Amino acid sequence: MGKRHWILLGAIVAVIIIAAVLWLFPKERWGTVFSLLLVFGGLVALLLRSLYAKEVERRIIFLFILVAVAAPILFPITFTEKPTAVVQAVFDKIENLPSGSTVLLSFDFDPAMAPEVQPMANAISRHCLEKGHKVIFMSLWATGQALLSQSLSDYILLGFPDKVDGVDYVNIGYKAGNEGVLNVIVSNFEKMFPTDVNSVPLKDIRIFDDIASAKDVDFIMSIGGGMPGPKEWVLFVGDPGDVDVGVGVAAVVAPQMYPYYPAQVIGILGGVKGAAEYEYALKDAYPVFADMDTPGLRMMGPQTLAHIVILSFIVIGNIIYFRGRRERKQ
Amino acid sequence: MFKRRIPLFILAFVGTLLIVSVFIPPMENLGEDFTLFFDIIAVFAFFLGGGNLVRIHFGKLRRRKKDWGFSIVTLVAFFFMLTIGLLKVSSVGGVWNIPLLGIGDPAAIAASPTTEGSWFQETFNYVINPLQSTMYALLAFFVASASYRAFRAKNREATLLLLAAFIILLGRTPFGMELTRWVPESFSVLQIPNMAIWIMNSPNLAGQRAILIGIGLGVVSMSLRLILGIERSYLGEDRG
Amino acid sequence: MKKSTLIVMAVVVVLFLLSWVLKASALQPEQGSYILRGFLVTFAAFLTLAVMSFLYQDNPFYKFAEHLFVGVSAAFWMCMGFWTTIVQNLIPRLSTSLADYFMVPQRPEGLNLFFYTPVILGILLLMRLSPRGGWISRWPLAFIVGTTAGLNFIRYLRSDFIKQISSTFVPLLGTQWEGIGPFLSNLDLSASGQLVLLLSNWVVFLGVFTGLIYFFFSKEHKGAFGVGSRVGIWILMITFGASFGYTVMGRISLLVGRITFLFGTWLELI
Amino acid sequence: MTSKLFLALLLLPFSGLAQDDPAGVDMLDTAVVVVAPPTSVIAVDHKYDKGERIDLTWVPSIDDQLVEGKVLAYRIYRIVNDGGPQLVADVATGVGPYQYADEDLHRDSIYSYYVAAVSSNYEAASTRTAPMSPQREWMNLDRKWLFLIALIVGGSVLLFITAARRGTKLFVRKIAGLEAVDEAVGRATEMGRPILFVPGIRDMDDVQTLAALTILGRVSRVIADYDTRIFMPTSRSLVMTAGRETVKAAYQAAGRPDKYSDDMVTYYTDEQFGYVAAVDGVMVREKPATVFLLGAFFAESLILAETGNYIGAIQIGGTARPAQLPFFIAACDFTLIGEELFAASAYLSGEPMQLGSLKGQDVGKAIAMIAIIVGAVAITIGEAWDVEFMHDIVTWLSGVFSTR
Repeated sequence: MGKRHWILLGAIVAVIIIAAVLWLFPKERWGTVFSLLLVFGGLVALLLRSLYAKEVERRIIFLFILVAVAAPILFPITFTEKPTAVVQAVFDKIENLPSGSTVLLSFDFDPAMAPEVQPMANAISRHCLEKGHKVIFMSLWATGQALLSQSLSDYILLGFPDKVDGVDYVNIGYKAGNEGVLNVIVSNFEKMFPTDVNSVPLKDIRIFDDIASAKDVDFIMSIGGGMPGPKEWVLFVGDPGDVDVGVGVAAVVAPQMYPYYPAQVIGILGGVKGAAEYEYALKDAYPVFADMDTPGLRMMGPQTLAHIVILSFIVIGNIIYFRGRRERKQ
Repeated sequence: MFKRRIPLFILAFVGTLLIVSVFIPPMENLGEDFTLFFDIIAVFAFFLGGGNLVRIHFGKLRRRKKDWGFSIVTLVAFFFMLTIGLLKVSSVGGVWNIPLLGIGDPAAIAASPTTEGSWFQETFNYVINPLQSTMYALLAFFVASASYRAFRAKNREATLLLLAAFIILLGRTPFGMELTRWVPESFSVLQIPNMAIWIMNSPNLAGQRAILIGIGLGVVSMSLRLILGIERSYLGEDRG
Repeated sequence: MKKSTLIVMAVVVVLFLLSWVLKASALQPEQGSYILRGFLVTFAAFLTLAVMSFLYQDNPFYKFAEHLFVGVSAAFWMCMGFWTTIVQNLIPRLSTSLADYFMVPQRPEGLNLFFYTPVILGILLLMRLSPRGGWISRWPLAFIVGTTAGLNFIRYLRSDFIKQISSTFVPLLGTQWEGIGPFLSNLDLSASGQLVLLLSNWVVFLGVFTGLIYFFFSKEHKGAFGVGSRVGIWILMITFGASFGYTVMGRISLLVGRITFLFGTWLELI
Repeated sequence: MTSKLFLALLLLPFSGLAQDDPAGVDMLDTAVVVVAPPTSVIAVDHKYDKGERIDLTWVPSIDDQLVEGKVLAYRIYRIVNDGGPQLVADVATGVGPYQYADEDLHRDSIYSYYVAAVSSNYEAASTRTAPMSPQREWMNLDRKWLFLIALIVGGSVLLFITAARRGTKLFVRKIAGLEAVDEAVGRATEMGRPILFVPGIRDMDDVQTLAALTILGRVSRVIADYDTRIFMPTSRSLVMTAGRETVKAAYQAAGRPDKYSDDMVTYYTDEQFGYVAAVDGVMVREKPATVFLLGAFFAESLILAETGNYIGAIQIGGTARPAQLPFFIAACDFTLIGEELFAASAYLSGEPMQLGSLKGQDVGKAIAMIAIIVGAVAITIGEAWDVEFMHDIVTWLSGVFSTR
């Protein structure tokens, strides 16, 4: 058969598939089904092409992953989650603290990590405020303060119109010095943060009435993934000050946090999956949050498809590799 | 003397003081003060970074080096951001505030630089944010390409690594759950998501801990060498 | 300039303007400064796509984005450092009039002239910019290195060495024996699954121990020690596999974040 | 009744109201809820601080122990230097342990305390504690074990460095990856293709870069002998200078300094991705037979290793950054894992400082291994057969290896 025949055959098969989908599925599922067909059909085509022609251009692979991620964003697939023990531990900690406790949330990340950890930061902030805890927001990254201000005004506080700045929450922002900042606040807040971001002296802020240092805080949650970040909180505040620390981390560093669990950190939220689990637990426990935006859960659709594509890539790549090796041996 | 002895002395003094202050309670305050000094000098390091940038790009511009046109982009962007940041330029609903130039509300000088409506914050939202996050998003493409072309089960070690990665990648998605839903509840550890959890909690924890202990000891011995002046590579000198 | 370059440039400019107009008109009913908003969103989308164009090949749009980023972010850190640390932590300790000018509260303990030290050291650090006085920047550098070394020495020893050891004290036999049947049939991750729990403890204990053997350089890896280091490397490989999986997961999330921006904030498809 | 209780709770922070203002009492409830005072109030100096804190403990009021909700809170009063009592704090009842830490005190003042149990409209004060001043301690004895361990680990590093300087031979085991280095260079020679050496993207102040340069020394000696071409693109100008020195010295040692040229080691740009693009370009153009990726790598590790794989080169990777190691292991033929990079460097250079540190750290690891075995065995025996003595060992060991 010539090349033209193949194209003709392909076109016929495509028409049949399209017709079948249109007939079998309801209208709102068409997008999802087609995008799945596109991705999996593409994978089969890639396998065949790799087996016969070997060379596949890098840019085709790039295009592939773009489609695999973009399609489920346009046509969402949603799943339910079950919080794992490491995530549940953080949720329970915040849940079981008596209302009115002080929680410190540190936004130690930059835009590069934000898609992964911003959802958890938002969910945990909401949880604390809903539970009636007093929240101290801060950041060890300059870019973190900018993200913090943005998410406070655009997302977090929108659901809590009657929370008062300085009484229910306070934003003390960023200070330069990485672990140096932590080394001071573990014994003295005021020395490092004389004011909050709006230049209100700390002594005029009600939350700090009985909080002199990070040791007096009931729970610390560091959300980040770089240096300085969760690890520094454990080393410079959690361990020396004997404070409970929980961490929300970008997936890249999540495995490195496990040696600290559960003695030095009480729980770990790892990557977007951790965020999704937390969001799910939050929605489950609080009907108020039923309509809450859940970026973490939303991201699990594209995430799943992309994982499958990457796994298929590794399998296909290794098939080619072992075939090549066998041929070379012969 | 000034080039070598004094830096070595400063290093030894500060390092020793910070270590000792952990064990001697009355010295805690001193330790805090020195840490504050460090934090303030860290800001001067940012200034140094900015200064270096300006110097390098002016140099490129003067010598008309390759791609010198882009140096103009960097310089303009730098000075623009610096101006709006240091002057705290903001405009909310058409009202301008530049407190340092006496325009608008003078109390705005106390406002946070990242407050809503400040140009500094807007530039962050619409320039830094997309640029930085996209730079890292590129890596998704490279991961995909590498998984197709480079990650091979070449030997026993690489095979083991890829197998573990497989379980984690599947286990961290709902798809992994669907694959092994048929496994009875009493053998639930064999369900892929639970296997992923077990890998994280047991072998991963053990391996990471071994690495952690190794690196921790490395940091400790490095710090000690620095404080005692044995390690001088930071001075740009030969070691030993 | 080549003709194709000009065409590409023109297309980009046209698309940019088009997006600006459309975006501005879409935002008009809601926001006051819709023209500026429209421009900003379009510009952010342009920058996103400019960086992504690197995947095709290195090109002027990517270089523009990269250089823009370098300039803006350097200034960003400088400004943040100035306002948060210099203004709030340094100035009130050195001058009351400046503190009043910047409207920051004065220190309860008054001025502290001791704090001229970091200023002097900071200025010495900036001497690095001059071609001749560069050597004096070694002083502040020594201060920075000394502080880091002093802080790290104890903290790493405590959290990454000492505490890790005591966290590895795990029981290697079960506490209550309930018979072989329940022991083998309940493979659960929770506390009731005794076999799994026991297995986990053994893996943690042996994993840490053999991992340390692998990184032990004073003894040849032969005999029992060699076996230990073999087991160690296997555990390490599983560890790296886990890291690998998590890294892939993380990278994908970042891409999802960017594409969500393009489809949501910019194109408003979702 | 509950609503009144609630009101009373609300008013609680406005201390004194219930007592001083009879009208207020009337409004709330006419029946006075009498409670017994707390007993055994003890004030002790907080150990190992700079003299600014006193810890209070007390036995709760008998009414609090019997009836839940009768005692609403405990009020802490402080008397400074025979002055009047000041209210310091309200401690909620029913949640935590019955204790309070009074901070920010002065060493030259004398303090005395009493604690009052508070019901909805009654306050029952305890007896006062004996007057005292907070004490300052010069040594934090809680941290004596930390001090000792720091001393042992630090001391052994120093000891071995000194020993190595005196010329004592220190044994370091063979590193498997190092043999691969010679092989890989040999292969490039056979194929008549160049070698690419990438020293990471950090500057000379990173130990990993230094280790990479030590290995470069070994690689370039072999190269100079075989007369193979080498390319070394760097992203820091200092690294370029150091790299040139290293390669030049190797060529001189091999007796052919004329073969060396500065073009072998070049600087591209400090920008991470700009550098990656440049190195990728070199790889695709020159098609090296062997690629060394040694040093501090970040996200670019993946891109470089992938391109190297694509051109079919033998790759030897090595970094101490745990996040990047997986990619090297999966994509390279040999990888120096973490500390192996430093060990390789120490092994090759024989430098006293590197060798000594390595040995000193080994002492630390030996301590860790022994402690882990003892601890695990003790806890196992203790839990399985409930041996008191073993429990004691575990408690003691955990105390030694604690984060305090």
